[in-house]
Parts: sequence; structure tokens; C-alpha cells
Amino acid sequence: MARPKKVSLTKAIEQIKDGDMLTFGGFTVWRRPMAAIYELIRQKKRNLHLVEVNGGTHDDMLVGAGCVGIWESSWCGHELYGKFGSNLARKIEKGEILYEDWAHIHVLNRLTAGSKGLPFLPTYAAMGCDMLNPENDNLGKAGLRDGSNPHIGKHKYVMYQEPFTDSEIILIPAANPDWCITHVQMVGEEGTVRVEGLKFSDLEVIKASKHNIIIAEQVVPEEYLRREPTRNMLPGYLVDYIVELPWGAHPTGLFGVHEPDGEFISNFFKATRTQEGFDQWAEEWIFGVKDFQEYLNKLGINRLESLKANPALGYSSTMKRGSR
Amino acid sequence: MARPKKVSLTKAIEQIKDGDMLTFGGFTVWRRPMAAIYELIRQKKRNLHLVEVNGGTHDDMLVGAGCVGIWESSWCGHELYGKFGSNLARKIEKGEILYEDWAHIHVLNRLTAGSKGLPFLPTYAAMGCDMLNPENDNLGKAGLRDGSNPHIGKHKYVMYQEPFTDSEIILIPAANPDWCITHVQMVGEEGTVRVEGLKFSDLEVIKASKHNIIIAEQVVPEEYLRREPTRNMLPGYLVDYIVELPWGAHPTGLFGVHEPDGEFISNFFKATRTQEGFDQWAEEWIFGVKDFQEYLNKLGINRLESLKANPALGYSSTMKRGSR
Amino acid sequence: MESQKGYSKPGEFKPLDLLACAAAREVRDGEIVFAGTGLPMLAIMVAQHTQAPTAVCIYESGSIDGRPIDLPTSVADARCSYQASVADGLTDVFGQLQAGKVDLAYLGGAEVDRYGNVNCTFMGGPAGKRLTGSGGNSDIHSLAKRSVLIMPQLGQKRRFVERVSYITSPGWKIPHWPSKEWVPKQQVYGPAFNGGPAAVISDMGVYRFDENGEMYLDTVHPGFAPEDCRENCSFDLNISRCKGETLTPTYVELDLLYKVIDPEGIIMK
Amino acid sequence: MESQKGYSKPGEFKPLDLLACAAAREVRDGEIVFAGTGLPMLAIMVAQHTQAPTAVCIYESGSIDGRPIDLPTSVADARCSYQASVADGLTDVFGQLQAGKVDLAYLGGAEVDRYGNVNCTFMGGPAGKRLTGSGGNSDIHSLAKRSVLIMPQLGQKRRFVERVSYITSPGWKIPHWPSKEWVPKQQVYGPAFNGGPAAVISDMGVYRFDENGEMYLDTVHPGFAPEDCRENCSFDLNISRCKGETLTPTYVELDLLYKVIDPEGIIMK
Repeated sequence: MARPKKVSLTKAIEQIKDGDMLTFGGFTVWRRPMAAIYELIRQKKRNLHLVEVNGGTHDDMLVGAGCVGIWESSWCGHELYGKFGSNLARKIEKGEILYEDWAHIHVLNRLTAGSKGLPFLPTYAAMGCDMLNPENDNLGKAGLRDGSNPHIGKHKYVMYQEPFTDSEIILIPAANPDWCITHVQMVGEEGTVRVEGLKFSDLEVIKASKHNIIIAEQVVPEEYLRREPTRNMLPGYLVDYIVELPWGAHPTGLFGVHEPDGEFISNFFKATRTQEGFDQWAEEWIFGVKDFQEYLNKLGINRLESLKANPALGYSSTMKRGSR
Repeated sequence: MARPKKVSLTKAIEQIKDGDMLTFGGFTVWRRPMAAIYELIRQKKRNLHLVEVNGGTHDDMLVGAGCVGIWESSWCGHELYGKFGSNLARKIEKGEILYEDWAHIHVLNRLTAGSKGLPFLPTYAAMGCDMLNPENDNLGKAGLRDGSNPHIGKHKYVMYQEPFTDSEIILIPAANPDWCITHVQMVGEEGTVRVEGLKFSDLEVIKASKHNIIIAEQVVPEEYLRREPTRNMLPGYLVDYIVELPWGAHPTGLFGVHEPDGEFISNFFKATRTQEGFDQWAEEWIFGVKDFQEYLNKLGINRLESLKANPALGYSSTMKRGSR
Repeated sequence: MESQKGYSKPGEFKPLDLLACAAAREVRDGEIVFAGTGLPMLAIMVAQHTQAPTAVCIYESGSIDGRPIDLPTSVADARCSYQASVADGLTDVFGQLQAGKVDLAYLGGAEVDRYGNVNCTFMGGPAGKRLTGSGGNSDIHSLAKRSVLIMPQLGQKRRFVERVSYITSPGWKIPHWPSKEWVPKQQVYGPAFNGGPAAVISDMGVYRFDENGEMYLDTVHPGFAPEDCRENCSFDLNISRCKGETLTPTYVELDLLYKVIDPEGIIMK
Repeated sequence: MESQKGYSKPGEFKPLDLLACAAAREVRDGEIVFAGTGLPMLAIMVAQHTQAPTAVCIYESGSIDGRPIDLPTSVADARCSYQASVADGLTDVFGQLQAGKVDLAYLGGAEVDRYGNVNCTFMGGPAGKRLTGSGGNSDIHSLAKRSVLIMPQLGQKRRFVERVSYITSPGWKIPHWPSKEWVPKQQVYGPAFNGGPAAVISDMGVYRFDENGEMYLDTVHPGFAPEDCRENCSFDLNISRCKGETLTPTYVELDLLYKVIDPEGIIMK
């Protein structure tokens, strides 16, 4: 195993090829690697295959920019900042993207199985629901279950009469993405990763992936993290590339560091009601800036400062949130 | 859900019935609920069915005292303090106990499946090995796979030709013990459990069990543990009984608190070479003392003090360990 | 206190207030509750402040039994984890769900049908209008002992339908794949069956499910007649079992909603 | 330094020293190594101090890449977790093992056979003398890319047998249940096949496995002839491929063993 390489964001994202299968750490609008999303769009990646426990602003952005060929997940939206992923909805409605709907446990099973070297994991979730309706096996209907794509298996799922309690149970096939990109609070010089706050499904999606890019708010001395190994999530040998990039999760939130930028996401959602709206938005916020540093500069210190978490609470105690 | 009850060790152990299926937190000679083991023996429990990720001094003690009817695990020994579990070995050799041998992953699968409400989990571990030899299905050979015992399933395991990659894989049935007893460093007044150091397979074995007894070095204010919820292992609603009992893991070790008492375990191992030897040992250390407090008193403050961990290291820096 | 028993009068509360309070009353003390973003959060918090002080709230992001001092705006909000018992992740909480540990779940949806099947994926089926997709909705409806659906209804009868156009989450009767035969949920789930939809709470009434798993009107909100509920429904709703009016929010509950739980006016604007 | 290249001479080292150093030399730099209690711990630590500074050690209790400053006496010893990268539990590390992340494993056993099958459950089969059982031995042998078995041999030919009396851990040829037909490991494990036994290191020699998965003598320890190895073996050991003597411990390695890694004399008494 080679120690992880510390590289620029541009360099890290250059490793990802058109057609690769990707997943991301985080949950809905929390701890998403947004700087990497912008860079994927800037580098005009095409035909990406997303397999996500759940999507969020990041998924919808990649879809809007035309980077995604296949979307597989349980959800895409912006929490209270936008009702659903408009870009994804539009492309699904127009038949411009391939997709598979799953329940949360299904995708979690896919990636957990992948993380453990297993071909499948069982679950009882969502039996009798339409994501398991054979008519909704969209990749199958598109003729993609013929073995030509290593990321698309023979079966969306298999119903199994298990021999122990004679119950019917669903077997969900493993997924092993080519890449997982995860934003975290801290990474050590040798790659030990620490996540503060909820871990969501990071452990599973990272371990399932063949290559990992960790984008950290801060690179810290390895020894510091190793004083408390029970608080760390991953050893360095599971990490390929380390990128140090403060605020790299904006506009999503980062526990203990900053809130999601609700206004920013809300404006994004409003813009995405049409493709033209998204294109204009992308022109301003992605293509109109040279890199993530210029993006931060455009946001300005005062906007970012207003999102900062109160260290005693883990979230902002000053941000205005409601009508009162 | 009722909040966990704080009770005496005697009261907690009285809830366990003859014939119940039991498992324990910890690993080999670390963080085992030894005070509970002594009390189980003192209360003369009979025909217990142990299902253990791995055994250790505690398993061998229960077996020696005649408490165990069925032993299912991957291992029984005392690490460097004793080559194997002599009581268990003797009873197996004499045919005085029923047992099933498993690999580590097998038993881990059994309890992980149980913890997730699944009937089985798959693995590739130990294919072609003798614990999977149909001739070594000891519970089956004893006629116990007839459905009369709710803890003994129809099949020890099932070989399955899975439909995704056409590999042969082993399906291991779930186990849901009646009780899990776990020793931990801290529990909150409302039952939030914190384990310092390695968690081993505690999370899985505890969640798989219908009832849980948590024995804690210290009961602490709930609010203290809730300041850092990412460091906690379990919410209180999974706990039935809380017992506060410092040193309750002796002679096994407790991370950050005390070392295993190697000399004590080694003497136990030597005593167990014969049943008479064990009986004498038990007379002195279990039946010869009224309760765990009297046991600690018999050990004496200086012996216990010598095992104490250095807080900077998590283990003793003064204990003599080797020949130099 | 005397004031705790005081129910507010029509005009003293908004439809949203009644929705939140009616939902809150579904919780029994000591229950393990799985809640989603928005109104469900308010409902479990009201319940914890009133009849269910030891109820525990789990969020699907992984936080368990948080004691937020500020209202969270998503299930992964740092506010959910404040003074939580455990803050881990999805494998933990969905595992507990599947193991039957969850007594009650609060969820939303875009469409519900006679049998409590829920749609939050496509209005009008896969050729129709795309929504968010399942999220945890399907898992939670599949595996919780009781689930409560919170949905707007007034003037939106297309949300209460004979048969949802896409089953995101299972109700009491569902198709058995691959045969498509409609059978009771218990038949499909077998030994994994834990329960199903217990109530649908709208801005017009509280609905429950009968012995056949069919929805009926249980109580009607003040200001509406049972017939109004039926008219705001696309199927032939059973209103014969309606036992009267839904209890209005108490003054204590209103105080909790506006002054204690959501003083910032995030949802209770 | 010149002294680092200096190999000790017979009489300057004990059999245990050679065993530890020969084992240590199996590690390649950067490898992920799964080690058990005792000699395997010494071996991986010697390797990390010499040719494999970036090798990572995993213990089955859950500690990953610890940097112990005092020799652990069990895989769950608090010393294993000192300055570790991660200290979690069995689900983590056995999951990584099954996912093919482990390059090399060090294990012990009571009995080994021609094909590298290992027994640590029963000497003489289920009617014989009971030992500890598998522990992680079976999982690790099943799923690591290479495994190295460390075993005493001199005067104990019953430990090197034609066929172990109980297969705790799989070698290169194993039975296919339920048919009992003996087939190559790869055939049983299919797509999950990662590798198998790479070497057996005893107090007499270093053994490896040929194209047919059969054990042969690779190097003989100084002081023994290849024929001695064969005589301390219950089966007809192939000694025709022996390429010479096992390299003795270097002075640097001896220094490491006695002064740096085990100065307390726990194993290196």
C-alpha cells in the first residue's frame, strides 16, 4: 500500500474518468464535498454513474450540469431549502437520464456488502413497493444488465425464500464504486481520518469504494489524531488522495464548523426550475470563478462568518432562521 | 419502554433462568463481566446456552461450575495466561457438554444478523473447514434441530449458490440470546453506555440480545455522557438492568482502568487441569466468599493497585511482566 | 395545573397548530419514535413535553434521543445531536428499525391511498411529476410497529386516492412481487411483519384503519363536517365511524409550540 | 550502517530468535498485516523496524496500525491501541479482511499438513485432545492474500502431518462440503479467493508451497540438514528444492528483539 498523496483538488479530480461510478460521504445537505462537485463540473466529467445512500444539492448539481449518466439512490432534495432536486426531476421526466430508485436500507446494503467483500446483503425493507416492481427495473429495461458494464449486475435484486425461518427476503447486490469523495473535519498527515458529529454512512461508502479522495477542513499532525484512536473513522491505507480545503463543504453544513448556507441552497433550488436557470447559476458560481478560492472570495468573509458554529453547541447561535 | 432499573448484582442475575441463552461483551480476557460470572455460579444456574463471539476465562469458569449445557463459539482460552480452556476441553473430551465450533466471522454474523432483525448473514469464511463439516453438526446429531428449542435452528448453516456472481457462499443463521451481560467503564443514570478503548463486538452482541445487563465501573451523570454522543455506544432503552460495581471485570482487563490479573488467571488455569482442582479453586474464590465485595477484600488493595492503568498510556507502566 | 387541561377554542389556533398537536397525541410514554424533518419533529417534541416525557426520538441520520434546545431543520442538523444519547449513523438506526425496536414513526408524503400506501416518488406514476423519492420513508413504513402520516388535505383531494400512482411505502395492502397480486402486508412480510400505518393526520381530520386495513375518519377537525373530509378525498371514504371532533390544542401545547419549541418561527410562522 | 548488514553466527542466537527473524522477513513494505498474539507480534514489529517501515498491523480485536511502545501480550491489550490509527472492533477488521484488504497474516497452529491446512481445535480429531478452537485463525487463513504459519517442529513430527486430524483453517486443498471431495482452495472459494498459505516457519526450516499446493523445504536453519527437517515431519516432505540455509538474524534484528521490542523479556526470555 502506498501512503495517501496530498494533492490539489484539481489534481485529485483529474483522476476520475468519464463513466466512473461515484459515491459521496455525508447526508442530504450535510458534509458534502461541494468543492469537488464544482470541480467535477468544471472538468466536464460525463456519463458518471452515481450510487448514493441519499442524494442532495450535490447530486442535483452534477445532474444539472450534464455529468451524470445513471443515478441510483433513495432520495434527492435540499431538505427545507428546496422541495426536491429539480434538475434530476426534469431529466427523469424528459427521459434524459437513467435512474434506479431504492429505499435507504437498499442502498446502504449495496454499499455495506461492497465494503465487506460480499456479493449481497438481505433486508425486509420496502417489500411490496414500486422500487421493487419488476416493471421499474430501469437499467434492465435499458438492456444494461447484460454484463457489459461491470457496475451493473444481472439482477436489480432477488427475492429469496430463506431456509431458516422460511420468510421471503430481498437480496440486494453489492456495489463497489470506483471513487468515493468525502469531506471531513480532519485528516492526519498519514491519512488517518476523523469525522466529528454523525458519521451517517461514511464508513460503509468509503470502504466499498476502490479509491478514496478525502477533502479535509484541516490536515493535522497524525500523532494528534492517534492520541484517541477510538474517535477516528479510517486508517490512511484506505485513502488515495488528501486535499486540504477549508469551507470545501459549502453550501452544505459541517458539524461543529459551519451551518448549511440555506439561502444559497434555496436560491440554487429556485434557479433550477429550468435548465436555463441552472445554466445561468452555474455560469455565475462554477464556470464564472477560476477555482474554489475565488468562489469563497465571491461569497465573502461576512457571509461565511455568519454560518460559523458556536463551539459549545456545534451550530450557529446567531444566524436568523425563522420568521421571528 | 421502561427506563433501565439500577439494581444489585444479585438481583440482576436472579432474572436469568436455567436454560437461557447467554452472551457477554468483551474479548478473550478483556472487559468480561466476571463478577456476574461468579454470581451466576453462586446462584447455581444450570443448562445455560452460551453463544459467544469468543470465549475466555469467563466461559471456562461457567463450564467448570456445571452451569453450561451448550457452548457455541469460536474459541476458549486465556491468551498468554493459559493455553486453552481446560474445563471446557475436559467436558468436551468426556462428552459432558454439547458444543458447536465456529469461526470468528460465523458467530459475529449470527449476532449481527440477530441485532438487525435478519434471519441470516452471508460469509465466505472457513469454507472447507471442519466446523462446517456436516458430521460436526453436534446439535443436529443430538436431535436438537427439531424446532423444540427456540434457540436452535433447523440448520447449522446453509451453502448457497448466490445469484449475483454465482459464487458459493455460507449463510449463517441469526442468534438472539435471552441475555447479554457487559462490563463497561461508564453508564449514565438513564442508561447511556460508554465504552472506552476497543468495542470488540459489543454493539452487535448487545443489540442481538433480548435483555441486557450493564455492569459499570461507575454510574455517572447522564448529562456528562451526552456532551459527546459520538463517544457513546448505546442508548438507555436497550438496557434492562444497571449494576454499579467497580473492579467487576477482575481478573480480566479493563482499558484505561486496569490490566488483566495474569497471575490470577494463570493460577486458575493451573487449577483447572482437573475437575477437583477447579472445584477447590471455586470453593476458595467463589463459594468461599459471600459476594464480590468480599472477593475484592480477599484480593487486597495492594494486588488491585498493582494492576491500575497509567492514565497517559491506558495500561500499567509499573507491573512486572517478563523475565527482565 | 388547571391551565394544562384547557383546550383552545376555534379561532384561537391555526390549522397547522391542530395538525401538530393531533400528531403529538399519537405518542405513548416511553415509546421509541422515528421522526422526519418538519412537522414530525414538532409533534414528537410536543409529546415529550406533555404526555410522553420518556419517549425517545431517533432520526434516520443516526442521532438517538437528542435533547435539542433549538429546533432542528433537518434530521442531520447539529441541533438533533445536542445532548443526544448516541450519535452514530444509518447502520445503527436502520438496524434497530429492522429489529423491531421502533414503536412509532412520523412521516410525510405527497399521496396516500385507501390502504395507507404512500407515494413520495412520482405524482402520476413513473411518467408523471418527479418528487424526492423514498429517503427513509419506505424503510420506516415497512418496519415500524405503527406509523403516522402527516399530510395536507383541504382542497387537495388528489392527495387522498383510491390507489397511489407509485407505492413508495407500504400500507396494509400491497402487491406481492413478481405476481402483482394485492395481499395484506402481513402476508408479504411474514415473520418480519411489525405493524403498519396507524393514522393519517391532515388539516381536516384524523384517519385510522379498520380490520380490513381500509382508511376511515376517526375524528373531524373543528370547523369541518365529516362530509367535508369525504369530499376532499378521491375515494369513497368511510365516515360512518367518526366519533366526533378532534380535540383542539391546549393552551399549554400552543405555548410549547410557539414559545418553547419553535420560538424562532421556523415552522410555526 | 555497516552493522545492519552483519548476520550473526551460530551460537550467537537462539532458535526462537531465528524463528522471529525469518518470519519478519516475509513482510513487504507497505503491506497490511493481520497478526495474532505472541511471536507474530514480534515478527511484524521487527519487520516494521527494518525492511517494512510502512507496513500496517491489524489485530482482530479491532486495533489498526498501533505504534506500541511496550510489547502487547494479547491482541486486545491496551498496548496494541497506543497511537493506533483506529481502534474500533471486529466488524471493522473482519470486514476489511473479507474485502481482500489484508496482504499477509501471521498465525500459529498445533498441526499443519502437506497442503497447509491448520488444526488448532482437536489433536486427533473430535474424539481427541481439545485445544482452543479457531478464534480468528480460520477466517484469516480463509481470506488473507498470504498467510504465514509459525510453529515448533523439532522433536514434534506429529505436528507436521499428511492430513490434519481437524481442519480449523484452510490450506491449498480442502474438502468441498457436503461432497467431501478434496479440491483446490480456489475452486471452493470462487470469486472470494484471495490466496492462501505462503510459508510455514519452524525452528528447523522455512517451508513453502509448490504449484500443486504441496509443502516443500525452502531453506533449512543453520545446524540442521534438510534430512533432519524431513525426519521431523510425519509425511514425505519434499526437500529437493531446498535452496540453502536460512539467513541468520542480523545483529540489528537481535538488538531490536531484546532491547527495543521486548526489553521486558516477555517472549524473548
